[in-house]
Amino acid sequence: MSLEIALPILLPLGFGAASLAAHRHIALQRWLGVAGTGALLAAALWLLRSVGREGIVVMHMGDWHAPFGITLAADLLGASMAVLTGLLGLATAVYSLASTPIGHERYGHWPLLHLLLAGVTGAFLTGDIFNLYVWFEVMLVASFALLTLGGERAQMEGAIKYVALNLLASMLFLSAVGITYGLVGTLNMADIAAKLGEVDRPGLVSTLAAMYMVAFGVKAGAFPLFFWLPASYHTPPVAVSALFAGLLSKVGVYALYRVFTLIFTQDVAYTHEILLWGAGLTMLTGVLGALAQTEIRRILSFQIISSVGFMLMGLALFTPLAIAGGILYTVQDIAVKIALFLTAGIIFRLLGSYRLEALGGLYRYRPWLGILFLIPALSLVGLPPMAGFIGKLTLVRAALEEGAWGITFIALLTGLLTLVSVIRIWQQGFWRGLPNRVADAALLTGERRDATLWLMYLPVAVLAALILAAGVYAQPLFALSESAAGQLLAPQAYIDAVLGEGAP
Amino acid sequence: MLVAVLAGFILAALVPWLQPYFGERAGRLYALLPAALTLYFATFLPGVAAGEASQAVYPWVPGLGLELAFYLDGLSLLLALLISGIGAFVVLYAGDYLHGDPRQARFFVQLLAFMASMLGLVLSDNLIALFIFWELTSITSYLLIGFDHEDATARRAALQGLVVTVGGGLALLAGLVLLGTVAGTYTISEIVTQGEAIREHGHYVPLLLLVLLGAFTKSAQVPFHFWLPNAMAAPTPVSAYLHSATMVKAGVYLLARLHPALGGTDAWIAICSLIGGATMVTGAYLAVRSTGIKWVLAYSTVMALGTLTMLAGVGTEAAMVAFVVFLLGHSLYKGALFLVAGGLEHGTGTKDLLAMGGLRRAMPITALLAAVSALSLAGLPPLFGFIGKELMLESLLAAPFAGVLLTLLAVVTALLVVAAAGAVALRPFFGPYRETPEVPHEPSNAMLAGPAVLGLLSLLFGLVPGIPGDAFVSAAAGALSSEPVHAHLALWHGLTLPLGLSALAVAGGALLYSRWDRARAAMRRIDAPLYERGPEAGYDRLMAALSDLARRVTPVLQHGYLRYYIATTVLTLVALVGLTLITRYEGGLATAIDVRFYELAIAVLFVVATVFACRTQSRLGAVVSVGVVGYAVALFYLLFSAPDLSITQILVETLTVILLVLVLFKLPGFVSFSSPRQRAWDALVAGLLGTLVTLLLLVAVDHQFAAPISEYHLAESVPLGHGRNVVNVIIVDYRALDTLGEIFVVALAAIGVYSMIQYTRPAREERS
Amino acid sequence: METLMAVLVGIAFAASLYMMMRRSIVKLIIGLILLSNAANLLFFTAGGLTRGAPPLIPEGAEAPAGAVADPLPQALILTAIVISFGVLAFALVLIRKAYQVVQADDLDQMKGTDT
Amino acid sequence: MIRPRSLILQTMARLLLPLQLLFSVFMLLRGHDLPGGGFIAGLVASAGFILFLFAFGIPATRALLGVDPRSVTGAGLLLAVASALLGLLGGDPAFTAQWWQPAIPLIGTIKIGSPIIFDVGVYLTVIGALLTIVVSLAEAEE
Repeated sequence: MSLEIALPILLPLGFGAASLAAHRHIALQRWLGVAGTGALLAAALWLLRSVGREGIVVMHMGDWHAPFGITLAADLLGASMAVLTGLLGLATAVYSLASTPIGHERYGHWPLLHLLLAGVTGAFLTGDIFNLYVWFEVMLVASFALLTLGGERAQMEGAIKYVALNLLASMLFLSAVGITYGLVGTLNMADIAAKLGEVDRPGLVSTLAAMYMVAFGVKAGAFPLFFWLPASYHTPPVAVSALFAGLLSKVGVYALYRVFTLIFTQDVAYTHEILLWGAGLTMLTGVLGALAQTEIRRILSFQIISSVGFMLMGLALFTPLAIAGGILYTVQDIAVKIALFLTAGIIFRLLGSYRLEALGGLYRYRPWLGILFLIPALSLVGLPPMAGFIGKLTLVRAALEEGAWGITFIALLTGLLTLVSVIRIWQQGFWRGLPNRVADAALLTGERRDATLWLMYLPVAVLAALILAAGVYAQPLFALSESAAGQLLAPQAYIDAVLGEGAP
Repeated sequence: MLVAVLAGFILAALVPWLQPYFGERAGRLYALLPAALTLYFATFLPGVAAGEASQAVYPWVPGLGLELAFYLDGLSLLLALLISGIGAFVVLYAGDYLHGDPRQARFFVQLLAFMASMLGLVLSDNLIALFIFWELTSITSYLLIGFDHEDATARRAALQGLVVTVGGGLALLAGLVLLGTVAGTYTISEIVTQGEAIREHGHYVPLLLLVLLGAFTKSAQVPFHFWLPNAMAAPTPVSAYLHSATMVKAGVYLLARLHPALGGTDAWIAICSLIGGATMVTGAYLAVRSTGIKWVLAYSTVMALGTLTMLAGVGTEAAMVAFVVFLLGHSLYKGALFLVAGGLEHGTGTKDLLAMGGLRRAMPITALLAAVSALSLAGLPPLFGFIGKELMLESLLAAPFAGVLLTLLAVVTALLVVAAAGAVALRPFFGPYRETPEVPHEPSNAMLAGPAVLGLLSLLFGLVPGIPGDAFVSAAAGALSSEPVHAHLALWHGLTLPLGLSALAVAGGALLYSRWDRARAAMRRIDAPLYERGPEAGYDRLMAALSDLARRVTPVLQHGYLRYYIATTVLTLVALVGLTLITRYEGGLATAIDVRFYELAIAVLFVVATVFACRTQSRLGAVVSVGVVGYAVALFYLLFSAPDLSITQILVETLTVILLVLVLFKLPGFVSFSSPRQRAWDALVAGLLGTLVTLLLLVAVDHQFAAPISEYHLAESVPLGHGRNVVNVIIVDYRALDTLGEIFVVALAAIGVYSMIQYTRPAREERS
Repeated sequence: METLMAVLVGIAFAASLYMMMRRSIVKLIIGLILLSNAANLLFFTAGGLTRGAPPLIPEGAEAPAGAVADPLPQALILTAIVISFGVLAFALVLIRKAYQVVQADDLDQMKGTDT
Repeated sequence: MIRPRSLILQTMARLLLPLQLLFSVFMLLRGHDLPGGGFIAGLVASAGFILFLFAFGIPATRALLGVDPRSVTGAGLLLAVASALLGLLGGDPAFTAQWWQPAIPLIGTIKIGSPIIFDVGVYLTVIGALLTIVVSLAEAEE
């Protein structure tokens, strides 16, 4: 009995339902928002501790033993991702207290927030491929609703692309699950892995693998399937953008990591080669997109894509060090992206714009904000002493050990171009003097006070501190990633844990 | 040793809290730290002179081969002393230079962090740790160069320096990781012992090129030299620090450090000596050509860096000794000259040499200090710079590769440098007095302390070269080669060829200085076209091309047309899945046709309704045909034993039609926007997907590798599930979690619909 | 029958995709509805087709008499139908709202967020 | 769309609503053994309300419902989550079915289990969600 694996899913579901039931009481919903995300973080930490001590934690829902019911299974990767979900949920919830317009709160911001998190943790912790589809949809519909909350034109335009392309991907995923069931008559991922492992038909299995690759590739925002992401991520309120940026595409990446380490490992030379090409092209197109933008949130949206390339690079190289690097990179990137978006929100609060041309004077008046921006920005570029450097170093080392010169070159080049693209925010927004056209800089210069601003600073400061700490004192995170990679590359342990010792 | 490195970072972190307490006097307080560090490192001198090396290892990320390993031998001690020693004066100086500036705290944070990074760099015995400190110096110097950040020039210069050094740094990272992989260890002191194995490894050439690229960008070698003079935008203490002792020396330090591991091959010798030589001449030429005092100094730094690179390339024992002596000499005089330049700027309000003149009366001490250090720069006896230059010439004459050419370059350089030194030391102080924006005055004692001590050392070491010689020159040079070195430094070597060449250079230089104004004009006429196509223009063009490329490529991909997004996604699917299926699948397709008449009838209905839905121009027609498709699907469900599905499908389809009717009639009627050609293309893409799906399904139904798990569900539904409708038992019991997710989806959709309809956000509503 | 069904599913996928690639948002929604039906039908076919034997267990019996249809795909498709319904209801209202704020049915006028 | 409030429609709706609600409860309860279940039942019940809505308009429907459909959705979801938690209370995994078979006079033995409670949660959620959607759409049309 491992209660801790069910809680990260059931808690946000429960809090979401309660917030919905309390739709008239905004103050109550706010409390539920912070308490619920806090509880989620606590439960996820508990889960991570259990996984760290006892290995893979499993719960057979409804007491139906695998593969007959739905089994939740958490390895280090799943549990760590759940912890991050909790952390970012809490960060966003606190930030939302100060930043979300009251109307958004009245029309469902809080229940949507909880349910989005529930979908994300569900996806991270389920051991069942169809159940994964269900959590994808929970997450997706919650994100649809959050994306459109507010009803502005840009939101609608972005949402149409987001909805259409994600729905297409969902249907591909569903079709792939159907074909999988037709072939092996089971849905439990460990059971699928065990049964496909006995099938000696690499061509057929690779075909199936390609279907999952495309479906999850859309969700992850990989080249050339990412279009929905830059079209929509910059349109909702910044707390929501931050949550999307931090978590949503990572669920797609996680799903790729899961199926391409557990299930589709028969023809690695073929499938992972495709992934490697995808990784390189994703990095380059993402960073070029970022270079073409002049608005903070759009720059960051394209950077999400470029980062996904690095995560895929780890998976594609498929060595213990590479996967560890990919996981490490993913973990820090989640915190980095959300911190950057939240910082962008503070900038917006201070200056009323996201457009680089309308910014300035931030470093003069808000040096601490500058530091809070620089820490995640440098981590994004992969410069020491931030956590992103450790991730990039691990990936580069893994690639060079494999003799993968091409991807190393692309990764390093992308690093440089990333620097050029994010440093522009610094040069223009922070270093440049206050431009004349700023309508109202009273808040920036401190002539006007804002009593809730600290609620926006607090989560950013905590995240920045974590990113810095994880870079300077890198051993715990590296060891965690290494162990998580070890688990992924030894799938038999996962299969045994889910199906029981001596399972087929 | 860890404490020594970290102390700077810790103090930097404390500055924001210390500054309010100590205010204007804070600089003097902070200077105590580097001063203490200098003393601390000085305690290692006897041991190092005796050939010992100190080591300290602290684990960091063992799995990555990353540890905080420190190694103190002659070379690192020399640099550590320079960094902390000059650092103390610079910090002291900065407190007065930035007198009354509200950004003082910020400046000290950055400066101290920079100093600590630099110390970490030269002390690291681990390649990765070295790289970390290397990048930290790039970041902190970026912040320092851009200190006057509201000035566009400063921002541009800072960015340029950052991009060039970080870009090179990335190459270096790859090179170092490759080196670590080849050597099997990241510990530098172990790597340098296995030079032979590394040089014979197949990856030697790429890793050498990558490491050199990193070192050359950092040390401003041609063609990356342009960022360094532009970095003059920094406040003077920074320039002094960056250019004299530190950041730019990081590159040549790395060359020296890795020389035993990588050096000595033809590639190494050729690349380093030629690039170094070219940089040396270029730097000297540009120094003479410039009129801003800091620019002259910056280009002469480029010259020095080129010289050092060249000496590292030559790689003989004599060259190594020359390397160490030249490095030390340069740090002393260049640090002093930058501080003098800062004093001049501070005292007169201008940086332009041509605007100054006759200042010796108003600023006699400054004039004296400038003269001492400039003599060392010019390489005149009895200053330490002279010894370095003589050793260099001597070693070049004996160089194994292109010795004549290098010697020639060195003599030309020496000539040019004499003229440049004259421009710095004579021009502002002699000749007719000129009005300057501020009434000239001597800088404060804190600002004079640095140049005074450094100038004194230049003189002392020149007169008694045995002091540095015995203390660390031998030890430092020994670290560069694999064998112990015994350096004997002397002012007088007798009447040798180098001395003759020096004399020639000095005479030529003096002549050039006397015709300086005319020479500059001639230079400008000659090299104007070069400027338009030089490396800096190349950098600008590259950055512009990059933006241009991004702006061109991105709209091609992210163009905003949903239909092409969908088409791209589908074509990707068809390509990946279809090609995999065609090229790799071996097996048959299900072809058994066993169809009942009524099934065929429903199938026909399904197809007709589907096609009609696509072709109709009427909304109502479309709604009805979509409904018919849905009901046909429900009939299939019913025929193939799925009553629950059938009922659900009928109810859902009915509701969908109701919603469609509610919504669609608010919208305009169907319009065909697309051209026939567009439609044909779309139909082709759609047809490809349809074919792929059909093929996939035919393959799938032809294979069943395992019995479905639902046998268990059927068997246990009544005994354990207490229900006879197995589908329902699955939904509410076996797989209740799916259903829980499902109802949350429905609820979420309801929330979304509700908010979209009911809530329109008033423009610019802000939370009160 | 599986062969015929595979062809039908292919046609449905092609038709839905064709509709999704129209410029009109109204046609987009028709395409999405067709798509979800097509995917469900694909799942149904891949799970195996059985005529006239629903997975119900007669009163008093412990197990079904004889071979019955596989209940698991049915349960999954049921879930998928409901999920698709929720999503489509949302999408439907989304295009309505989009039409309201953009005042056009043309997707080509809704690309302001990309470039 | 909601204009034509014909007498026939109104009469039909008035008659059909109780029947449909009754039928929906029937479908809900028999779902475990025969085709039906919470979702189908929820759809049937919603259809009754939707018909009523078309016949009598929004205010009358709201008055009939008495509660905001969003609250019904929330309650249904909470019930479903609670039934999942029942298993956890007993020390079993979440969703573990708990069955009781009390004998009730006149009716006989009936079986009540957490899966059925769960199905009721589904039922309520579906009604709440559908009515939320349809009522808001209808409101927007007016």
